[in-house]
Amino acid sequence: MRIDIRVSTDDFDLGAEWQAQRLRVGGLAGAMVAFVGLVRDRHSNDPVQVLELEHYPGMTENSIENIVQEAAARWPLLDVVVLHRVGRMLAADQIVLVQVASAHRPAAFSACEFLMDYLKTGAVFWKREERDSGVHWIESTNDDRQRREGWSG
Amino acid sequence: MRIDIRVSTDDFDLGAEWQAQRLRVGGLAGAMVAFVGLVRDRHSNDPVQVLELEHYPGMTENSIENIVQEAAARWPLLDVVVLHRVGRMLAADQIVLVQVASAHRPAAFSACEFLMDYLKTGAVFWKREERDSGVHWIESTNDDRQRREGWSG
Amino acid sequence: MQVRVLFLARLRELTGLRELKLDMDDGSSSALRRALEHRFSPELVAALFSENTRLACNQSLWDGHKPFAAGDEIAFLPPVTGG
Amino acid sequence: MQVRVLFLARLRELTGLRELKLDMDDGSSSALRRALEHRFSPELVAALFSENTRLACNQSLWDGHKPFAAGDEIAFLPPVTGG
Repeated sequence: MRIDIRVSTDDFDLGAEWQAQRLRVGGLAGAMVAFVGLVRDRHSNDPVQVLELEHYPGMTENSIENIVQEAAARWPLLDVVVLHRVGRMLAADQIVLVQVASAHRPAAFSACEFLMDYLKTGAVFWKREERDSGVHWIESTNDDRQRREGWSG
Repeated sequence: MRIDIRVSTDDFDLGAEWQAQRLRVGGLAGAMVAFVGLVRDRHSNDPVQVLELEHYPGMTENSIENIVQEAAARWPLLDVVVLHRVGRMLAADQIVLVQVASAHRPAAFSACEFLMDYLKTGAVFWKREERDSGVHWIESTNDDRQRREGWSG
Repeated sequence: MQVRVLFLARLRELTGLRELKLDMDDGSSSALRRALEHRFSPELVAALFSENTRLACNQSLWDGHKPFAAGDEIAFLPPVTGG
Repeated sequence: MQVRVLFLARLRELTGLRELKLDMDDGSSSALRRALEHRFSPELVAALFSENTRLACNQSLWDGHKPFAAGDEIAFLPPVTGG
């Protein structure tokens, strides 16, 4: 299995990532799933101006690697790409891409969703929103943690 | 909610579809999920040379429309694109794209997976594989039907 | 009354026909079956009416009861799969 | 012994520091806490050691037991969220 993890201030091009993964997996893959998380222009009804994402270089990449290895142990995956941006972002900007190729659809869907649930709760990032109401540090929600717990056992 | 359903012999460009959907949803969407189904080069261990997809013009589009409306009734979706190819395809070719945008990740994932499970079992298409072992018409599998039933009740 | 009958996918291969104009005594499914028996072997008609086949009338799934009408487009659909 | 201490995200804002060199009496977590108490107010130290904070040692989560060593990079991590 091929794993590609990148943390960067740069935006990404889903079309290019998709095409590259497709070429790598060739006729082995029956299913590709991509998730992109975007900056919403509001948090509940509180308009968001800026999202700032911080990481801990080294540890962050390792935390993602561990999450991907856990997915790979659960499902037969051919190729996984996780791109996560850091730095300053505005509404409608792309934050994260998780892109999974597998021979079959259920594995591709499950692994992609699993990876996102774990990234929300286990990857070493911090989010800071500048909103109309002021500056807020964001934590993973109860719903995020429940979704993560849904994968265990 | 915007719905775009296309059945065509032409290949599609995921990068372009993604970019167009992103522009349409702007800062409202926090999550976009895309699934692409591809022609695998084998069926179990039986090499596949050609996949031929047939539809029933009119009824096929209506069957997809019904499936998308059912998804829209279940989850708060912003934008749904379903592109399905028909005609002659080779290994590694793209067959289907389902692309969903929503404010939040759980709805986007669930709707995309639901749509694929229903397309596998309820959309009016027929698949014919030319393999080393001969020509085979494909039916939805027991697993496909069980996955579909998992959404009811 | 005359209807158009369509055979899709594997059923097209089986009948060797994509489409057929058919004269029926009345709008019942038994009249449809009788009309097809004039044209095809009993084995082929049995395959057309197997429990796996679904019928569509004017591009909607046929409910099994509604009478057919002159000019209807009746389609024989083998098991579907998309995606 | 001397270690490097990192404060991430909200804890960096709280301390006003990204990084700090710290002299510790020994490799225990209580020595770490004492060394920080020399530097920061009791409220701030309490915040650093709140139950929400996790510690990393050399970029791996600290298990709460392993002694720290001279030259270690100790990081205070507030609750994370990615994606």
